[in-house]
Amino acid sequence: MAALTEEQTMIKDQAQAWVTEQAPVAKFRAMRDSGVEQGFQVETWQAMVDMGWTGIIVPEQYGGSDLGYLTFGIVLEETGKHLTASPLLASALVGASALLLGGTEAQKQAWLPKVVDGSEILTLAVDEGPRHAPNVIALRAEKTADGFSLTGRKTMVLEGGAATTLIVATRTSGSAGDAGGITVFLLPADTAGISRQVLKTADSRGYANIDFEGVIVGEDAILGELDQGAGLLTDILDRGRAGLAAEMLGTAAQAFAMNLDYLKTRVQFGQVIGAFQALGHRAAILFSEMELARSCVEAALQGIDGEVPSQAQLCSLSKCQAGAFLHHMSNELIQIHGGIGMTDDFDAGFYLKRARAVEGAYGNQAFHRNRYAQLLNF
Amino acid sequence: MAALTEEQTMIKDQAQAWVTEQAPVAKFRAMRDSGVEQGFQVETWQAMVDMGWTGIIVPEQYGGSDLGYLTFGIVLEETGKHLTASPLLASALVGASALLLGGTEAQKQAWLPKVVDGSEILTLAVDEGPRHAPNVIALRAEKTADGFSLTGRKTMVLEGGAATTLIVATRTSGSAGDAGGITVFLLPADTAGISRQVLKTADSRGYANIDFEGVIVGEDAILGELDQGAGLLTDILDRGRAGLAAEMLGTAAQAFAMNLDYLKTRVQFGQVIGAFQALGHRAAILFSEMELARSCVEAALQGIDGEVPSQAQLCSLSKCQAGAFLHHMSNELIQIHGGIGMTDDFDAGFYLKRARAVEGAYGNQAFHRNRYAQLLNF
Amino acid sequence: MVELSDEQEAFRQSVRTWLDENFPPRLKGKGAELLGYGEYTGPLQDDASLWQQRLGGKGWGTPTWPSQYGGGGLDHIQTKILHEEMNRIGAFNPIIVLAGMGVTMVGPTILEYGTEDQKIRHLPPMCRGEIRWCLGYSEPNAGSDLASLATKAEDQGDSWVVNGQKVWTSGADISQWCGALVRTDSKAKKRNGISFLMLKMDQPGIETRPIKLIAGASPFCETFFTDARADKTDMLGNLNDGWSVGKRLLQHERASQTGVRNTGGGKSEALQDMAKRYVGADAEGRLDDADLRLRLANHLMDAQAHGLTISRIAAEARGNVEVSASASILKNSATHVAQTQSELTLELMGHSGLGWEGEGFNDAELATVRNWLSGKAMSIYGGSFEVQNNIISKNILGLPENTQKG
Amino acid sequence: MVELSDEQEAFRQSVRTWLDENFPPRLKGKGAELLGYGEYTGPLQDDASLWQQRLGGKGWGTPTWPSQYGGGGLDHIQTKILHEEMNRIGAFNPIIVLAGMGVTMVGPTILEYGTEDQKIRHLPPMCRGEIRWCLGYSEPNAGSDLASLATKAEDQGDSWVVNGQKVWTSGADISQWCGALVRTDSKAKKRNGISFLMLKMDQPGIETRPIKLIAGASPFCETFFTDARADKTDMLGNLNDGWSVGKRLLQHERASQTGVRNTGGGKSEALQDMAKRYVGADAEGRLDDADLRLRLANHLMDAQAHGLTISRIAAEARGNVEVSASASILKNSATHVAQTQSELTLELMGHSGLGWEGEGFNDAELATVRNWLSGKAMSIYGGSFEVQNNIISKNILGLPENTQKG
Repeated sequence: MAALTEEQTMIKDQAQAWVTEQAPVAKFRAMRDSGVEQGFQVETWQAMVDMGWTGIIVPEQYGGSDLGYLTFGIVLEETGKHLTASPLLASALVGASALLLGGTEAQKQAWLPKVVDGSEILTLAVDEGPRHAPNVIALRAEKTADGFSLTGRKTMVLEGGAATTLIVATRTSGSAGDAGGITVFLLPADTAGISRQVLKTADSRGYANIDFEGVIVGEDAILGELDQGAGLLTDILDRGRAGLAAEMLGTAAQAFAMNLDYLKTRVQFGQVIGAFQALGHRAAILFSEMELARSCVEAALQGIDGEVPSQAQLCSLSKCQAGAFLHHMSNELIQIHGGIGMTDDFDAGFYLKRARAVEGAYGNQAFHRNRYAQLLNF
Repeated sequence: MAALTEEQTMIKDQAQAWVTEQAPVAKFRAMRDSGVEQGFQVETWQAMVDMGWTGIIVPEQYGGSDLGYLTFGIVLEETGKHLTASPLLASALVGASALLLGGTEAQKQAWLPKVVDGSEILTLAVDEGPRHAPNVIALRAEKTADGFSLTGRKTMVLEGGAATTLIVATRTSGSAGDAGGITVFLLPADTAGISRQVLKTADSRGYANIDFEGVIVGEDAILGELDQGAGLLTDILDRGRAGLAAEMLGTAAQAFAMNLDYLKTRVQFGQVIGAFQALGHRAAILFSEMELARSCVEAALQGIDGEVPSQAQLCSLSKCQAGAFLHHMSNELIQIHGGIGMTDDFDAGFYLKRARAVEGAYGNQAFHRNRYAQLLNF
Repeated sequence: MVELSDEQEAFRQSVRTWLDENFPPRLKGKGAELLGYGEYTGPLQDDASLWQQRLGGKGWGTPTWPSQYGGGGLDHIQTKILHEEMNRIGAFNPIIVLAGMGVTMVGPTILEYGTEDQKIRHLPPMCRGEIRWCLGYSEPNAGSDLASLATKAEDQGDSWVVNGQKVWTSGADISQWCGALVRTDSKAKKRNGISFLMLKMDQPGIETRPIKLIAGASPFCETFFTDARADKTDMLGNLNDGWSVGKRLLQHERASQTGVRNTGGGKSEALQDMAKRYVGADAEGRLDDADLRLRLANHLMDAQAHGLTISRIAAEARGNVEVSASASILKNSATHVAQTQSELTLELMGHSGLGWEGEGFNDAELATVRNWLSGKAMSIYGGSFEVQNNIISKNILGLPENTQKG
Repeated sequence: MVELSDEQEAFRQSVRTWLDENFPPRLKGKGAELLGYGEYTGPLQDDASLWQQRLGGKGWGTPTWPSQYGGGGLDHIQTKILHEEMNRIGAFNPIIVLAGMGVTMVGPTILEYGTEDQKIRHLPPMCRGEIRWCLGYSEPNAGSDLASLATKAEDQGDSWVVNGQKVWTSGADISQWCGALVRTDSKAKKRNGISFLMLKMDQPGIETRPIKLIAGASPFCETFFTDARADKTDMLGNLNDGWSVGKRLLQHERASQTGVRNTGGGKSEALQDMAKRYVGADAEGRLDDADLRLRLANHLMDAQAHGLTISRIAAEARGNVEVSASASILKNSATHVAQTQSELTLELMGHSGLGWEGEGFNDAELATVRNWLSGKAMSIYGGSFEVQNNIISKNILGLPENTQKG
């Protein structure tokens, strides 16, 4: 971990204790088995609200604690460890970031306190097809007499079933692929013309496809500037990526801990399997990957907090490296556990499935490798 | 090895015995230390001629034995093992292939017997810059009253110092990048206007940059058809790639054998290092890569012999897989040998340097990966 | 590229004719669909049983086995011709699936180790696809380290009495017979004192419990033996020599796992075409994701290298590939290719490759996710990736075992 | 991102002023050029010795060492400021190179294990860059397995008499002192019975022979000891406790190898720019080889991750990074990044990256080939890749040693 402040250390300890005791993987398993459609348990979410996690990046005048993204990452790492399911990332990080970055004072006052008290769940709806492609937004927002009419489809929207407010990237001019002409809207999820198809995914979390058919919103629903939303969208996404990478790091770190424990206790051929050098070296390599990924994850969060010029680059680096490590780690988790790892009774499969699900969210490794190269101008 | 005919087995045994006894790495070392400019010893080359290797793919009416490319590959694998240096590949495989594929009867009669008896050394001059890029040939061949005038530069021509006859890919119409307008010429290397810069490379073999300044040749110097040489060039190159891949496989196989021997004899921490499981597994993985690469190498050679439709694909596969294995293997050769592997007195460095040199010849892995995808239409 | 003799060409003609007359055309390309976990389902049931009877009757479900035990008595070239002809018309072999572990593993081992009586009793029903076999190998505390197994068989005069627990007994709940490794001498050291028993599954002493896997329902079971019984004559190979028998059987297993998954008669969409469909292509037909394109090309090359290696080893062995030193290499390579294929398929599907069930995903997408998960077992079962590498390094390369601290 | 105190800002100002007054501007960015194997060469010799005297006199070649032994007495924040300011104006530290293994390894170990007399005798000349040290560790039959070394030191009253052979003694032929591990008790088990001796190199009993490497000439030697002598007072640490001293010194070595090669003051062309120069770019500025571009991006990300890890570990340690459990991770990571960088540079240079000497290749191309080859040593020396992984798995992760066959 980065050198933490006293406050951050406290929050980390609290998160660790709460997650381990109140929201361990067993709780996630129960949620999955119950088939709850929204993909999280209400009491888990409420506890997070009560602990103030929904206000971590929100300024005090809107009811938050304004502790910054690194602190948020510390919490997400802990929830990632035990796959604790909630709309924390979608609403209190991505949603709140959208308001902080693009909201008018009125919008902030209207929404941020509700993000903090949990009465609103926000989410960002960006992708429109099977891949993350924020540069080819086609969902049309046509100018009407009093505002805009939105028509099109958003896919795989995080917490799309539970969300009460949608932040939607739309095209107000130009055509798919153009850099200009993007506008971001913020609107209630129950606005007329919106229909949602809740999805059942391998990671058992909450996603939905959302259809917009002539959804009417006013001009006051615009976040940021008309036609100039591409930069805002990128900035929101980057915050989501940095946060998600922290969660992914936690997930992978827990998988590593489970593996290490198994290496030290499982006996085969008369000794614990961790004594086999080939496995010992593989563990050493994974540990090294983890240390390197951690540095990227923390640097991205600190970069946002510090508003450093290389934020975008750090966020792509972070998502890519955390993704590579989580992919490798979740596969090794299964491989090292052998047959037992393949059974649904054991938790390894949850980590593998979750790893695959988060890989594509806000851009997969290939997306971020490409973006990283673009940012370095090659 | 593929299921060999009796004749092939005989040739393989003969090659193995001769290379081991008459042309081992020590001979290559002596050649390097002597600084001989052409990059091979005349007596080595003469012995190959005497054994009939220069006629392996040449039909009997031109003095050859017409045994095919797989047989040639068997020999090249053996010479590759001990880094035996000679113009065998450049002249008797690539040069002879060019004549067989594109030569008129008169050209074949004039050149092939001399390829077989070693009195001519042929080579293909194709690249013009630092990378293998047969699709962007720019060396200009301008029509004159009696023939053509060639102006431009060819780089890193294999055996470019020793070659007596050059096969030159030129542009007779269109511009660099066009598929049409390529013409292949065959001309004596001492034609007026040709100057050569012999290169000293890391692998101590024979290469040269060759400049053409108003080099005048007749129409009878054309191999294949005027302006239609792109396909011919590709076919010649593919034969070179398949042959080179066989040589690379041999080089890597020998490196593997050296490593395995070291794993069985070097003692550290009270036991031979091959007993350490991490090293044992790495050897197992290398062995598997070797078996897979061998299949590709042999399939490409057999594919040429059998004129199968997927020849091109198999040749790219072969060059790419042999390259990947040789790269990995030559690095492991150094790593496993540790300090001793880093010394010039030991042979490992020769294999590492040679691996790097052949990687780029006739296209590196990236080139062939891209071509493979193109051939599969994606 | 192999030149066929006139006789072989004639055989090809006779196969064609026989298939024309016997393979129900409605089954064309339906192999994957009909053969779930070996139970016929769907509307084509009657055609399917007819085809099973005809193919089994001819012995062509087990083409290389001797005809006196119900096999086809074909040589390897003939077998290849048979498979080529079946593939050509979209026919498939249900016997191999219906027999569970019978045709691929137990049968070949009975052919080598069985008494004449055992052969006559067990092989013909296997060839007809009437009897399904499962295998009792792994135990909760004996995974890769099989030799430490604890399930015990005691000699009680006319029969063996078996007590203990096995896991990963694939298809135990629907099998009629089980080939099990059991400890018959508890004083002997690990590998000694083990025997190979054949047990009838339909008896009160055997209980099975299906195991749910990360991919969902599975063919695997936990199997409990409580005073289960086997006839004295149902031991395969000699008493306390079960380790050799069992090891040999595993070599057959590896050999049967060296190919990359074949969906059985149907041609599935090429991965690169699927990629273009999901990802799109540029004006020159190149996949619109250069990063994925490169990895896809690498994968397709690996897959081709694997296929060429199978062919090469077959050619070198002049047809006989069933068991060879290369089995470990091919097992790991097959696993690598299949697992990479799953990963790449998921990647190219993007969000569409995340579905578990329900709406929003098509069948192929849902199947891809399940296949991806169940395919993780390939590097674990049948001798894990690590075990294969141990075999290669010790048995093939001759590297010694670690004998000291380090 | 760290906020500096007023005092620290004042320190920065004083460093700036001192550098302005003392660093010869003609040396700007010439660090790499001037510091070959530590001998000054070229026309700027006088400036260079002046700079060495000034920097050494100030103790800033060894900024963190106590000032009573010739060091700068700076804390870690001050040291960081000093380095930042030096980098800013293209200044460099010649002392660290001139001292051979002195400043990076022997010195810190003397600071920990040395007697007051030893400190006073050895450290100040090191700080001035006047004395070069080499290390006698490896032997022909003791590479990664250092504990099996055989070079012997016998007690002959007032001195130790040393016999044996070392290899890979970097700079032995130009060093004044050698820190050597020698066996002082041949009856004790491997790691016991070893002591750490400091030997004067200028004596008849020591002979050195340079080793030619695959990259050409090298700083490494074989070093032969034939009745070589060391004073009784020249043992560092206790008798037969050399293993601890030597191990500690290696930790300093790892720590000094955790950074990726820094060319010393000069800014070299970014790899991606070089790639565009050799390979070209499309209309959107993307490298004209999508395959190389991807691997280049991966490499640059790995390099950044490595750099960020150094910073993070420094921040966590509140400045003190010299020796930490992470040294093995950083050593392997640094090696990976540097070796990949070489490979990619060669690849992007294509045919131009094959030159050995002579015409047809420019200096940068020739240097790249040599660097690539000599860089292969990074994963071998200073504890090989494998040894680092052993350390991580045993010391950091707490995995046990193999105690049985398998």
